[in-house]
Amino acid sequence: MITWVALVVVVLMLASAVAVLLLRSFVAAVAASSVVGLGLTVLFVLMRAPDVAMTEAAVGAGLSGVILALALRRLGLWHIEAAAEDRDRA
Amino acid sequence: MRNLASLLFAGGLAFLLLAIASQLAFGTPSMRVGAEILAVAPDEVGAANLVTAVLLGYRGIDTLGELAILFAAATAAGVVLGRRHANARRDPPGGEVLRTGADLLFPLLLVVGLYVIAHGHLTPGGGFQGGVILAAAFFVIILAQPTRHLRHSLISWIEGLAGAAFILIGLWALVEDGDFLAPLLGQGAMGELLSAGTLPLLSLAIGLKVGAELAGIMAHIAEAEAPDA
Amino acid sequence: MIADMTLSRLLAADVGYLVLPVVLPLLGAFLMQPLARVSARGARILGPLLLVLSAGITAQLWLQLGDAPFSLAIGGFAAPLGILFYADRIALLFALAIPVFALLFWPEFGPGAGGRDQAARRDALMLLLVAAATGLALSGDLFNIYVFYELAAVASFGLVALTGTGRSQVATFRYLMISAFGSVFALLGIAILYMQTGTLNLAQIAQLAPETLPNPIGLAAFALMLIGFGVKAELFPVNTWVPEVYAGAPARVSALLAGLVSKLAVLVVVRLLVLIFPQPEAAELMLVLGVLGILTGELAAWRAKDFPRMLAFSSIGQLGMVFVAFSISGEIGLLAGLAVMLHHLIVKSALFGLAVRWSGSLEALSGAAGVSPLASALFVLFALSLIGVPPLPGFWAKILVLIGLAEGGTPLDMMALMALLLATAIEASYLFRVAIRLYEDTPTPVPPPARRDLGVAALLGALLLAVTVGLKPVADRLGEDAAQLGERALYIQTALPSHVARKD
Amino acid sequence: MMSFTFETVVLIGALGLAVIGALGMVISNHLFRMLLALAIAESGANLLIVLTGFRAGGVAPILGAGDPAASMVDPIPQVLVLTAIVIGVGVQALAVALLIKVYQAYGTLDVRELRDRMDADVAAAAGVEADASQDAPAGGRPLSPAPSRGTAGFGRRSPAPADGLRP
Repeated sequence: MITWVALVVVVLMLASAVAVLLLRSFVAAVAASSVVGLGLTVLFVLMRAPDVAMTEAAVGAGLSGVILALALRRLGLWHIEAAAEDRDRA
Repeated sequence: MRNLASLLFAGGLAFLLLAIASQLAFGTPSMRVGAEILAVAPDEVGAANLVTAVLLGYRGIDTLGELAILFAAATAAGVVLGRRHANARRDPPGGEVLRTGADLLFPLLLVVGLYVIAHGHLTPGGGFQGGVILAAAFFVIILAQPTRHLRHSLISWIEGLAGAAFILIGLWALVEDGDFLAPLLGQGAMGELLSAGTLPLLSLAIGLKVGAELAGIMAHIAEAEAPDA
Repeated sequence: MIADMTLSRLLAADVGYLVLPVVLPLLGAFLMQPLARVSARGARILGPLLLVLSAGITAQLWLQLGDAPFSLAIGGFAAPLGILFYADRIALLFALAIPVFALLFWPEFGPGAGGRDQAARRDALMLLLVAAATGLALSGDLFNIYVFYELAAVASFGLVALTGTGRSQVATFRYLMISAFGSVFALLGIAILYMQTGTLNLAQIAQLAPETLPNPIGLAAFALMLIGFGVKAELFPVNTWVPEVYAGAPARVSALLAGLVSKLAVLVVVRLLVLIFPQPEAAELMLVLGVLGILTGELAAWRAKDFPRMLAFSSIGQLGMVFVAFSISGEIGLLAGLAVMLHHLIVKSALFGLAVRWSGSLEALSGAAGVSPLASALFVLFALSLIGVPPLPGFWAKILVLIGLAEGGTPLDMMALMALLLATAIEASYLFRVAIRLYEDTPTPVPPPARRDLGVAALLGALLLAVTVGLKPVADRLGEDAAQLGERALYIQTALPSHVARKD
Repeated sequence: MMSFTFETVVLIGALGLAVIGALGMVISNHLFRMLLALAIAESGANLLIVLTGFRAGGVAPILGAGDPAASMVDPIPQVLVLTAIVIGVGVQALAVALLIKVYQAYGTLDVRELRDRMDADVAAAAGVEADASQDAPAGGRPLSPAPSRGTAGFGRRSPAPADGLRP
C-alpha cells in the first residue's frame, strides 16, 4: 500500500520537475517546484521523519515559494498569461 | 547539439548512480552510530525527540555552523541589496482584506511559532521550523503594508543577540564543564516542557535567530526597487 | 575562590579551547552589526582583535601540547557519536595561518565605501570566512566538513559581491550556481558513504574502509565528493568561475580565496584520499583532472590580457599541480603536495596583493618599475619562484613533484610529467613577458601599489627568501608533517581511543 | 536485482530529481530557471539522505508513544537533512538577491545575452579589448564599445553603480 502511495507521489514529483524545466511561464514553473516540495513532504512523512517533513513543508513548499514569487515580481517575470503574451508577439 | 550532449550525459549519470545505489542495502541500514545514539541519547541528553537531541546535542556544532550559514546568506544579501535609492518605487499597499487578514494572522502565527519552538525537544518541530513560522508572521505584515518600514536595526539586534546567546551558552558549558556546548542544567523529567537541560534555551535562540534572519532577507528583497515594467 | 579557580582554568591551555578559534570569530560576526550601531570604531577593531586572539590561542595550544596529534570531542560526546576536531601538525599550521593571512589581507581597516552598515557586513563576512576555514582545517566529521565548506562558500559569495558592480554580481551568481551544483554532488557522495558505513566520523570510516569501500561504490562516492569539494579547490571541470570571480572581487578577497581557502578544500580532499580512499583508481582520477587543470589553466593564463585574470588562470594551473602532487602515492607525494601547496599560498597571495592597484590590462603595466621599483622586484622574485628557478623554494617543490612522478613510472605519471614540463615553459613565457614589460622604458600612468599591500608582499617575499636560505630545517619539518599526515593508523587511534563515552 | 519495494521507488525518485535538477542547471538558458533547477537537485539529494536512515517497519525517533528505541529509524540522516534544507533556503535567498541586482544592471537574465555583455564589460573595466566570443550568435550583433574606463555600465534602465570604478 505504502509502496503504491510512494509510486504515485514519485511520478507526480518527477513530472513536476520536468515541468519546471519546460514550462514557458515562470509563475507556473514556481508553482510546479512547490509541488515537488509538497511531494517531498509526503515522502518524508512516509519515511517516519516528521521533523524533516515539517521543515520541508514550511521551507520547501512555503517559504521558498514566497521568496521565488517575490523575485518574479522584482524581475518583471510575473506574467500568468505567458501564452497570451507570446501570441501578441507573434 | 549541446543540449543533446547534456541529455546523454545526464542519462549516463542517472544510470551509473542507479547501478551504484542498487548495490546499497536501502531499507536495512547498518545504523552503526544511529543505533548507539538511540540507545544512549535518552539518558545522555534527556529529550524525548531524539532528532532534537542529535541536532542540539551530539551535532550541536553543525547546527551552529548552519545558523552561521543562514546569517552569512542574510548578510551577503544585505551587501548585495544594501544600497537603496531614496526615491525608489514601492509596491502599492495591499487591499483592505489583506490588511485585516494580516492583523488577524500575525498574532496567530506568532503564538504557533513560539509553541513549535518551545516544544522542539518533545514533539516534532523546534527552532528552525518555529523560526520559519515567526518569519512568516512578519512577512505577512510586509506583504499587507509595503510602505511600512521593517525596522532593520531591530532585526539586526535580535539576530545578533540570539546568535550570541547560542554561542554564550556553549561557552558557559566550556567554562563550567570543560566542553563547548555540553548539556547543562540537569535533564529534568523526560517529556516535560522544562527538561533536557539547555536544549530548550538553544531552541529558543535558534528560533529567534532564524526568524529574524529570514524576515530580514525577505524584507530586503521586498524593498528592492520594483522594475519599471 | 570560585572565580579564582575559573580564572586559573581559563589561563591554562586546555584541549577544549580548540573550539575557540572557530567559535570566537562566529561570535564576533553575530555581534558585528549591532555593535556597529553603538560604536562604529569598536566594530572596526573587533574583527582584527578576534583574529589576533584566535591566532594566540592556537599558538599557545600548539606550544603547550607539542607536535603529537590530539582530538577533541565537542560537547563531551565521544566520537563517533558526536563530532570531533582533530589537530595534527598540518591542521594546526593552517589554523594558525588562517587568522594571520586574514589579517594581512583584511579588506579595509578604515570605514571604506558604502558607509557603516556595509562596513559591518563586510567585517562580519570576513570573520565568518575565517571561522569556516578554521573549521575545515580542524573538523574530523564528514558532514561537519560539509557545513563549514558551505559556510566558507556563502561568506565568500558576499565578499566577492562587495564591489557592487554588475559584472561582479553576475560572477558571484555563477560562482554560487557552480558551488551549489558541487554541493549536491558532495551530498550524494556523503549519502552513499553513510549508507555503506553507517557513520560520518572520518576515523571510523577509515577503520571500515578496507572492508566496505574498495569497490565501485567507494570510487563513486569519492568521485562525487571530489567534484563537490573540488569547486573551491579550482579542480578542472568545476573551475569555470575562477577568472570572473577573481577579476570582479576586491583583490584582497581574491588573494584570500586563491591563496588560503582553495588550500583548505585541497586539504579536505587529501584527508579523504589518505584516510578513506587508498585505492589507486581514486588517485588516478585526481591525477587526470589535475593534469587537465594544469594545461587549461596555463594556456588560458598565457592568453590573458589583464593582470588579475592572468593570476586567476595561473592559479588554476598551480592547483592542478597540487592535485597531481597529492595523487603520487607514498610519503613523497604528500611531501611534494604540501610543498607546492604552501609555496603557492605564499606566492599567489602576495601577487594578488600587488593586483590591488594593478587591476588593469597588462599593457598598462609597461614601465611600472620606474614608479615602484620594489613592487616590480617583488613581482620578479615571485615569478621566478613560480616558474621554479633554483635556488628559490618553488624549484624544490617542483623537483619533488617531478621526482615523485618519475618514481611512479606508469604511463599516466609520464604524461603528467610531460604536462608539467610543458606548463613550466608556458609559465616562464608569460611571466617573463610581464616582467620585461614592467622594466620597459616608458613613462606610465600606473599607480604604485599601496604601502600596505607592498608591505605585505615584501613580508611574504622575505619569508620566501628566508626559506631559500634555511631550506634544510624547513624541508625536515615539512617531511615530518607529511609523515604525520599520511599515517592512517595514527589518525584512527587518536580520534577513536575507545568507543566508551567519555562522561565524568 | 531491484524489486518493486518502497525503498526502490523512493530511490528512483531521489536520483531522478537529482539528475533532472543537475541537467536543468546545465542546459537552462535563463538564470531564474537555473535557480529552480538547483532547488530540484537539492531535493533529490535530501531525499536520498533521509532514505539512508529509513528502515522498513521503523517508527519515528520520538520517545513517549511507547515505542522501544530499538525499532526506530536512524535519526542522524534526518538531522543532516534538516541542516541541508536550511542551508538550501539561505543560498536560494541570496541567489534571488543577486538576480535582482543583475537584472537591474543588465536588464536581462538570459545566459547568452549576459555572457556577451559581461565579456565586453569585464574587458572594458580591465582596459583591454574583448575576446571575440566563440558562441556569439551567427551574424552576432555588434557590441557597442564601452565609452571609456569607469563608465562601462550597460544597464538599460540602470540605476546601478557605475562599473569599473576601481582606483
